[in-house]
Parts: sequence; C-alpha cells; structure tokens
Amino acid sequence: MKLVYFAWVRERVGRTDEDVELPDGIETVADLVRWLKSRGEEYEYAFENEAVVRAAIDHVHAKPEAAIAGAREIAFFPPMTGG
Amino acid sequence: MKLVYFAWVRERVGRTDEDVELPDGIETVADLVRWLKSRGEEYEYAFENEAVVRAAIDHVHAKPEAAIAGAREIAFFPPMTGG
Amino acid sequence: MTVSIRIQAEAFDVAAETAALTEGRADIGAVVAFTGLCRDEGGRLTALELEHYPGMAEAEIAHIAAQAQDRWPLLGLTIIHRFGKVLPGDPIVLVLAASSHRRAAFEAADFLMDYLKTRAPFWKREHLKDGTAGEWVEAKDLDDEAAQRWL
Amino acid sequence: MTVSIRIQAEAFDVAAETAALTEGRADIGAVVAFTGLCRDEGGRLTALELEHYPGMAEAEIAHIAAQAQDRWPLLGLTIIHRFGKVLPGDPIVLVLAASSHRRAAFEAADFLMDYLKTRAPFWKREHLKDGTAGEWVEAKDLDDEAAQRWL
Repeated sequence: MKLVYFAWVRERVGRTDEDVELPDGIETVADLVRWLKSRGEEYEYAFENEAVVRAAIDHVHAKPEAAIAGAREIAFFPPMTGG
Repeated sequence: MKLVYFAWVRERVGRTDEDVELPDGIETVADLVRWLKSRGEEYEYAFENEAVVRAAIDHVHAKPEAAIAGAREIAFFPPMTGG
Repeated sequence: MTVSIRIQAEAFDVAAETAALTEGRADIGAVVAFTGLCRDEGGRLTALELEHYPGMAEAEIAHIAAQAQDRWPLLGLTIIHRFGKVLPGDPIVLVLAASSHRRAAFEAADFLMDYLKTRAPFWKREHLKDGTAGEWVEAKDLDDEAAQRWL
Repeated sequence: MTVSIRIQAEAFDVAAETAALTEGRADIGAVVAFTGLCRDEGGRLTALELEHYPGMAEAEIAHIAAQAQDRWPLLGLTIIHRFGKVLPGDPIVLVLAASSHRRAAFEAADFLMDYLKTRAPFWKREHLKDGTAGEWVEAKDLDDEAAQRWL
C-alpha cells in the first residue's frame, strides 16, 4: 500500500511517500494512524493531534473509521488552505 | 416646475417632459398625480394604476406622500428593469 | 478606495476594468465580477433597448455604491451600466467588488446587483425577431424580494 | 454545458476564460467571476507557495463542480487553481459561473469557493520578507462555517 504525505505532515514524517506492508488487524484509517505512530517519533510528531490530520483513500476524503481494505494510495495532510 | 416621463409612462403621456404651473393645494406627489389625471385622458391612461407608477423628486426616489414644495424636476416612470 | 461609476452607450472591457482596480496593489485578496448579458429569450429577441434617466441614474448608482461601502470593507468598486440598443450576447451591466476577503466581495456584488435592478432608473424594451418593437420588460416580484433580503 | 477544470502553475486570463464560456451564445444572462489573489499581508510576505495533491486535486474539484451543477441551472463553469509560487497581487484561483439568471450564478460561485477552500487538496505556505520560509497557513474556522451554509 502506498502512503503519501503533504504540507507539514510531509515535513514532520520526513518523506513525500512510502510503500508499506501492513500487519494483520489494520482495518481502518484510525488503525493505520495508530500503527504509523508506533513506527517512530517522526510519525508520533506528525500525528500528535490526530483530530487535525486529514486522510484520503484513493483521492477521496476519508474519515478515521473508513475501511482501508483494497486501497492503493492513502494520503495524510493538514486541513486544506487553498482557494 | 419641470415634469419628466420615462418608458411606457412617457409613451402614454405622449411627451418626454413639460413645464407646469401648479394650482394652489398641490402639496404632495399624490396631489400632483391627481391633478395630472384631471388634465386629459393621456394622463388618465398613464396613471390608470397609480400604485404602479413610481416618482422621483430632483433625482431621488419619492413616495406618493412626499412633499413637492421647492422641487425643480419631478419624474414619473414604471418600476425599474435595468441591471 | 477607488470607486468608478459610469453610464455609457459603449460596451466595456471587464479585464481592463479589473486591472484598473487591482494593478499595483497587494492588499486585495478577492475580486467578484458580475456581468449581466442580453439574452435572446430562446430566439424571440433581436435586441434590447435600454432607456435611462440621465442625472438620476448616476446619482442613484452613487447612492447604492455608498451604501455598499458602508456595509462592507471594500477596497475597490466599479459599476458600469449601458444604455441604448444592445444585442443578444452583449454585456449590459458590470459590477466589480474588491476586498481583502471573499465574503465581503461576494455580498457587496450581490447587494449591488439587487439594488441596481430595483432602484437604478433604467427600463428595458424588447425588439422582436419579426422587426417590431416589443413590450417594455415587466419588473419581477422576484427582484423586489431579492432586494429585500438586505433590509 | 461547458465545464473546464484546470490545475496549473501558470497565471490565467480571466477575459479569455470568460470569452470561451460566453462567445457565440445568447442564452447566458449572468456571469459571476471570482478571482482570488495573493495578498502581502501588510508587507509581511514576499510570496505564497501552494502545494497540491496531483490527481486528487482534479478529482475533488470535478466532484465539487458536479455538485454545483446538480444544485443550480448552470450554462457554463470554469475553475482554475494554481500551484507553485505566487507573488503578491498575482491571481491564485478563478471560478466562473454562467447561468440565465444572476441568482444561480452568484450562489454557484459562492458555493464553489467555499468548497474549494475547505475540500480541495491545496496548502499554502508563507514566504517572508526576511528571506525565510514562513509558516504553513492555518485553516480558518470561518471557512468551515461558510462551507456549512450549503448543507
């Protein structure tokens, strides 16, 4: 599964994207965030306020409880500030 | 006092403007309309529905009860349809 | 604060008007441009003719513009209204409202159009496809209701 | 119904975009053009840098545009959003909404901007006068509230 990061989430994680093999039991966006935070302090820092970081599954906005089964690309980013 | 007419009010009255000498007792826009209607059927036709025709005193929208003392130019016209 | 109000027979150039309002400035964050165009009403019309009340048209639009400036923190305002004959597809009216933020620019332009429609002394007459002069356009209750939103 | 959506680094030409939407048509009565510009925040900024999520930006804007078309009888729609570095005074975003009547054009443009602000994947970072990269711009509660008006 491909993970991509944007704006200050990207800066805190320290990379633009990565491919990950998920262990069993990671079923939702929230599970994925919890697993990422266990991988190191850069992830802990990026997701220190989980309620702020947004996610998208295959280019569609997704809530923490959204299932990630079958997803090709999951993105994490701060609230949008375009326009 | 100068009277000016626009759009279908102008067409019904049959002129774009005229100078009038008002008799005593004509104090408001409504008085003026009543007096004009007594002057001929073209005025009766133009003002047949008094509630529809709008007035302006010296370029400012005016209600029927507005006083006309001191006015230089009074205009009559249908509801506006610009924009 | 730049305010430009013009009543004219000629067409206008929205790009040039916008540039005049925004060029050399770095405080404007939002520009809303409303352009009203002549429709042919499904092919029924060959033109619209706009009659206006010279003198009052300028005065009334200046009055409407002043109200908009009182209500919203505007950084620029341009209002152009044409008179005379306009053809289907031609522009009739332009309202440009500039502000730091989008809400003020949107609301001011919306307000200005509602007030122009119901208070500026202009009257439209239809010219029909068969060559005859058609009816004077009737004012819409909907326009009065729209204007009343701002009271 | 003409819908044009573009995500690009280059500036855009509002006049050309409007002409593309309206030329040769006589059914459009109202065009609302919203232009969002880069402010210098009282001289504090030398530029804004816009990061975006390629692929999702196009998809999300297409989704927002489809919602606008469902809600209002639009005759044309153009949305352009820039990415990369933009200087104070430069345009960032353009929304053009065309309809027979002004209410639909105003409301659709207003809706589109509220949704672009809160749902399109773009992020702004400040570049400061002293040459350093500044902070990422924070999302405003006001923008979320504005977007909730349409629910």
